Amino acid sequence: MVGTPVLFIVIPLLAAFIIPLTGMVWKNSVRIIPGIVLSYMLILSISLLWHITETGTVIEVIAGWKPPIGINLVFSPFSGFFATLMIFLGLLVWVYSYKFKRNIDSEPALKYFILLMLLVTGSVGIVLTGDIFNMFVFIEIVGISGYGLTSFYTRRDSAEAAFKYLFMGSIASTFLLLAIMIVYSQLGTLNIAEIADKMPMMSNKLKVISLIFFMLAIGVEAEMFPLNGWAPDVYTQAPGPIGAAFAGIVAKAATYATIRVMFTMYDLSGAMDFLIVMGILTFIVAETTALRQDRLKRMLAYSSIGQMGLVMVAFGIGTKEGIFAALFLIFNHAIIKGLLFFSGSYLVYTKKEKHISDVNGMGKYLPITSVLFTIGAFAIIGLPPFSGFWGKLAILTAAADSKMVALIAIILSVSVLEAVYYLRVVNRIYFFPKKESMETQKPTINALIAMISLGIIILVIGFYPDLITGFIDRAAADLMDKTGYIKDILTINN
Amino acid sequence: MEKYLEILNYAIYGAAILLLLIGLYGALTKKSLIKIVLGLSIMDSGVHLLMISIGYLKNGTAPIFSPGHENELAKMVDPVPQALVLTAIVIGFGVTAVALALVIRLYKHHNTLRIDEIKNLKW
Amino acid sequence: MDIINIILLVFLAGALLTAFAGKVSSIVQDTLFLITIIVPAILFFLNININSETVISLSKIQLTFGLTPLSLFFAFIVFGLAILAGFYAVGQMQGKKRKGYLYFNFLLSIAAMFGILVSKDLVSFFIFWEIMTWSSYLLVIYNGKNVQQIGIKYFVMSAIGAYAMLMAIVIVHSLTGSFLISDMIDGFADMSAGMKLLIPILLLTGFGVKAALMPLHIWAPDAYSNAPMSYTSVFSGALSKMGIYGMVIVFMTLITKLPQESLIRDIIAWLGAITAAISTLWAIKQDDAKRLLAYSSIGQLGYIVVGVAIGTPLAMLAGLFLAFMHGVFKSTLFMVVGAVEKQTGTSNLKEVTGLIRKMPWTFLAALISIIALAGIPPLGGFVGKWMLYESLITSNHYLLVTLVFFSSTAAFLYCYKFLFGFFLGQEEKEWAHVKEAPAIMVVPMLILSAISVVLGTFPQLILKPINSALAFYGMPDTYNNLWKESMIFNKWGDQVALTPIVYGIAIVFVIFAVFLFFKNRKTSRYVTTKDISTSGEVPKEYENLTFKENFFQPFLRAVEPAMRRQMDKYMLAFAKGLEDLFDFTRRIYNGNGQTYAIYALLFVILLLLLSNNLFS
Amino acid sequence: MKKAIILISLTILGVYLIDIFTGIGFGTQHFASGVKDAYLIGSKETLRVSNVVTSIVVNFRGFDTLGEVTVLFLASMALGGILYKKRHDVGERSVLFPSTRIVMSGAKLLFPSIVLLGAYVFIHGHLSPGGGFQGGTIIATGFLLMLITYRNYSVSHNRLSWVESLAGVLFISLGLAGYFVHDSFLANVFPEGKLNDLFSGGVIGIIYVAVGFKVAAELTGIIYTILHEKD
Repeated sequence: MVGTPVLFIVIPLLAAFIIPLTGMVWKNSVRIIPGIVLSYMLILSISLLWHITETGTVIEVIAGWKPPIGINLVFSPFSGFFATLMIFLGLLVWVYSYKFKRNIDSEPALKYFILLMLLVTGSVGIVLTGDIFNMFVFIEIVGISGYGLTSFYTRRDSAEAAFKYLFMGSIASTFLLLAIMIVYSQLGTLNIAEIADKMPMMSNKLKVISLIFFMLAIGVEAEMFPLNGWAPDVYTQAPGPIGAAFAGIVAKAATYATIRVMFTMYDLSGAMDFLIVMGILTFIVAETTALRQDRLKRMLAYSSIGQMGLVMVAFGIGTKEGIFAALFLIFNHAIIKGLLFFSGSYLVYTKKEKHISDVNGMGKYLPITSVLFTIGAFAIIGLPPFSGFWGKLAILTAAADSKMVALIAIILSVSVLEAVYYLRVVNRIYFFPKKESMETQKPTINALIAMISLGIIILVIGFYPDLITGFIDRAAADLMDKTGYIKDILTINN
Repeated sequence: MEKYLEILNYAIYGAAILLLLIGLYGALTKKSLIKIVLGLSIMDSGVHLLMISIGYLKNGTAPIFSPGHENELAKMVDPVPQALVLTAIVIGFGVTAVALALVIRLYKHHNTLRIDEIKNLKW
Repeated sequence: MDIINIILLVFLAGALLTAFAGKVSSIVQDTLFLITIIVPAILFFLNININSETVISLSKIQLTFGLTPLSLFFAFIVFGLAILAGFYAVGQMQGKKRKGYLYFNFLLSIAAMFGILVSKDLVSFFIFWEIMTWSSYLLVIYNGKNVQQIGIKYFVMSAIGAYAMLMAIVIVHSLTGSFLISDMIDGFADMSAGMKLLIPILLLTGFGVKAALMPLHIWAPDAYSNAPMSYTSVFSGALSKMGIYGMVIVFMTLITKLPQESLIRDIIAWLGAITAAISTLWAIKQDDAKRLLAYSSIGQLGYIVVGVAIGTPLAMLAGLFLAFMHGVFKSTLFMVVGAVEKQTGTSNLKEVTGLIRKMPWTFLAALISIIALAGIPPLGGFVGKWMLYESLITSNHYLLVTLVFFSSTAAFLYCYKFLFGFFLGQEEKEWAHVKEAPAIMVVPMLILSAISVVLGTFPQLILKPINSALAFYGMPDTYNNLWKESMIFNKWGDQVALTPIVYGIAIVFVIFAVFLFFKNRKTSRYVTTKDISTSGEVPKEYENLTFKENFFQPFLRAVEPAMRRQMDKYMLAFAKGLEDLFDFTRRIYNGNGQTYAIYALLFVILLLLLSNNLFS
Repeated sequence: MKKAIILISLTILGVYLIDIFTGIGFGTQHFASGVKDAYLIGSKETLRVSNVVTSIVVNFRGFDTLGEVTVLFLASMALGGILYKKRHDVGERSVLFPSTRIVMSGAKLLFPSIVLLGAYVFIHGHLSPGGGFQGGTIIATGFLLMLITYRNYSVSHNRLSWVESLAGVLFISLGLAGYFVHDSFLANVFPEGKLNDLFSGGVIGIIYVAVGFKVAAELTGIIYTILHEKD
């Protein structure tokens, strides 16, 4: 064991505070230290993930106060799966953007890496924390680093996107506080496990209303249907790799929060059906909108939102198969959307407007990037033998096992649309003549490394899904075991 | 008379909720970005006030064991919401600062503060 | 490691190597490509073992592979065509770009077809089905012509089919707890009535797309004609048969257990017949040889579907026999078109004329295949069609047989048009330079033509495997009593009854030909079409004496009402309508941050108002 | 129309909220057993910190505070990124009204006492109402006063960075000391002392001082960045 969960938060923060100092001495350290920290976090999380297969959930208390008095961090198979995935993607984003821009040595560019590192840290914090108010703090950390990253390019309409994000984000955080306070006023605790334990003591009315406020607050970050207007703008205007980070890290953390709140904290019976309805609405609206996009990144953004809707549906199914499917989808979405954003931003790198037609004929000029984009597109459509297929099969099987035939039909019909708009792009890459007077930007070595490793993962998991099904299975079982979670935390003797 | 006083007890809740609604109204209807940010701040304040008042105990004292008051444990108001509000205020400040910075940039970029004219990104 | 896994791995490794071998040398690439086709075929045929099963265990799913007699029969088609088309492709791709791309996808789709045939569970079936779909999709858009429309149309239709199938698969899994095809068949009887109806319909939709059954056929004409011809010969010859393969299984195992059995059979048979009729008419109308053949393929698949759907032993035999024959002669014809296109640069029947003397071997292959296609004795097509007619009549489908017979007769028209267009008619100067296609392209065509000829006389060569395949699914053994089933077979069981007559005619024909040849040896003289000055008027060079313009115009005018309603247009209109709808709905993202916040408020209000109903 | 919908919606929301909160009740204990009592007792007995809010903010829920400090840090960093200009012109700021001599002298006079007050507030954060955030804010107001009074008053960015970073590092190092000594991040490593002593509460006072410095530096930085925007 290399460390305990608290280091996931503390080490990056320490680094973030030190970097401004080292940056004065050695400029490149601003770029390198986040990478080292993220690698350390990855090693830590993988070793912890192995460790917990033997010992069971690791629960760490802060300041020596046992839950529910102190804040505690929970590294369970479920949260550990999320954390590892997010850190891995964060590291890849770092690798990808190590030399993303030629003029990256200017000052704000250096802030990019710190913001990225803290974005990952905040997301990991959301996932690991066992305290609802602490979760709020981490959501805000993610939010502010998100605003900063979104408005990174001063030339674009990025401030507009960031402002929309901030607008929604602060409404969300207000309602989150409100919800937390309602719960606290009734139960006198902020610890998720104890809240879950005491939940029957709360009156039904307050339960429902606080849950609604929670849904509004977390739904904004989780890109739930009527609350996701900010998301496509942010994905589009942020630097390319940050789109991948939003899709793969922030949205995942928010989904985790949704599940923790709805599944673990509350015991309302209609909640899961509600999740299915919202998920399917999100899925349909986002995918149909994606079909009509003429900008590449915006299309990817809507597609990403749609996928998150599908994840919500899978969680809403609520059986162990459903949660397995949801986690598989999350894994797939993280790596595939990551690859699509990575390769997509190079395909339209030189273009200001980033139209889909700008990818015309890129297959010849950027062969590796194009192939990788194609692999990503095929994988996200759910074609075998890429990893996306297993996720799709899992959610459909889960839906079928719960006798939701209509749901299967909806998912599959919308998937046809998804196939259409991705293949449109692939067709353009390979079979359209290149536009006049267009220079291309060859991907840098580090970007290629990041993209190729994602592509390889997609293929390997596609051929042999068992590499991760074990982890996902344990994670799903862990989430299902609600009483175990409560007992583990409330009876810890550390 | 006591009944009215009972209602007056809830005045602070009412005020807080009113603040929340006023802030929300401002954020949702005003066109100026600055006013929207103000609205968001007011909304935040409303929630903070609400939080504080939830922790209040009638005739309670501050949760400080000042000399001579070491044993007034039962009378002390709930310190937790106060601690939370402290955190929430600081976070709200950070968000507001970022929001204002964004407003400055939006104004430079679009030369207007009207939110319905800043719609380059849509559909 | 079982032989099936090895074959699949060989395919995969070979495909990858071939794709990148182009960097080394073109010859190496060609060789690798051919090796990758031939080696698995040899491995497969040396190790046929019906009873063995391979299981690849994943934690959630077990992928099971094994052979059935039915898949063995289809594997013959796939491997046979793949090898011949492979050689042909090497010839056709000489000096073309994107060779690695074609080889890679070609191999992958062959591998996928093989995978489909050896899959014993639905998941691996589906996996290979999808691999087949996307690899063929990548080849359909190979030429880059109008890919946005053609490619997307193909893929969308395929996706609709595949997803229908996937839906059936997961439902079956939820009902039986297993993905095995055999478990599906066993458990089918216990399912509820609704599911019993739903599952076969979904599966048939899936297979119907690949078999180009109305109304799911709209992708086919474009896709067949747009893919490179070396691949289209496999595409039409073997890949479409995967749909037939699935249909056979569904009809023999699931439909028979349904209360609505005869209804579904009739509906599908009628759909097949209508497909055949309509697409035959469309084929007549085409001026492009590729499109003509594409429509013809759809029509032929229609016959096959009729046979499979009717499902009497004779009809099944006829269907599968036709499937085999169609694979043989249609891929020959596509190869012919490819050869002509390679040599002349176009496949338009109006432009190319009089190649009979330039490309005699190609003509020979075309002639034989056209005869087989038209169903004229003594070639293979005739046997199949006869059996089909007879089975329809004996099972009292008189209207159906009329329709089938009509389209079969109408098919003569396009057969003639095809043959005439390319090979007969006046020789234009434009095509004077045309030479015969290289041997590597011609030989596969001739081999396939030879198969057509042989099967006309010795259909039992292929009827025997068909019979054992059907027997596996519980069809009564008809092979030894074929004469009871159809009057085309004689009592001795293994010969076509007409064979003596055919031989008689053939011998007379040959004698006559020899006689003519010797008689006219000295006096015959080659004349061009323009050499008709003896009738008094000397035609000018530019005058077009062929009647290729408006071929069969009166006939087409007569059937025009039937062709006015095009499925294509309806579907396109539907798609357009959907897109407009989505354009409308996406306006909810109107770009104003405030509006988004209002959505959030309304979301909360709505939930608050509905909270009593939502949560309890 | 839009406004009407919003007003109606807000009314509904208000009705629901009032309904909830009158249900919750004001000025009474709402829950049977909560963490509140544990905090009160723990603060008095174990931590020996008389200001319970401080012990919650710094120790019981110190992790929140770490996050909070990070939020501020992030805000100042994001602000710098958003309002970034190629060359930092430290020249004169544009002000609507130039300050008069009275204001100038007054500001000079007030500034040290404001800073002193701020320092007092965060040093005594564990004894009396106040603490690092409050004290830091007070100090920042001192700088704000100077900045708006004197057009060319400038704060060295580097110096702010140093203060900010060192304070942050101090906070985390104290936390890590607890991690290495007591296996628990932020656990107390210094003697607790006596209730109501200046040197009581172990690390809590020190951490709050660090927080005070950090907040002061960050707030000043934020104000400084925004003030330097030219329109």
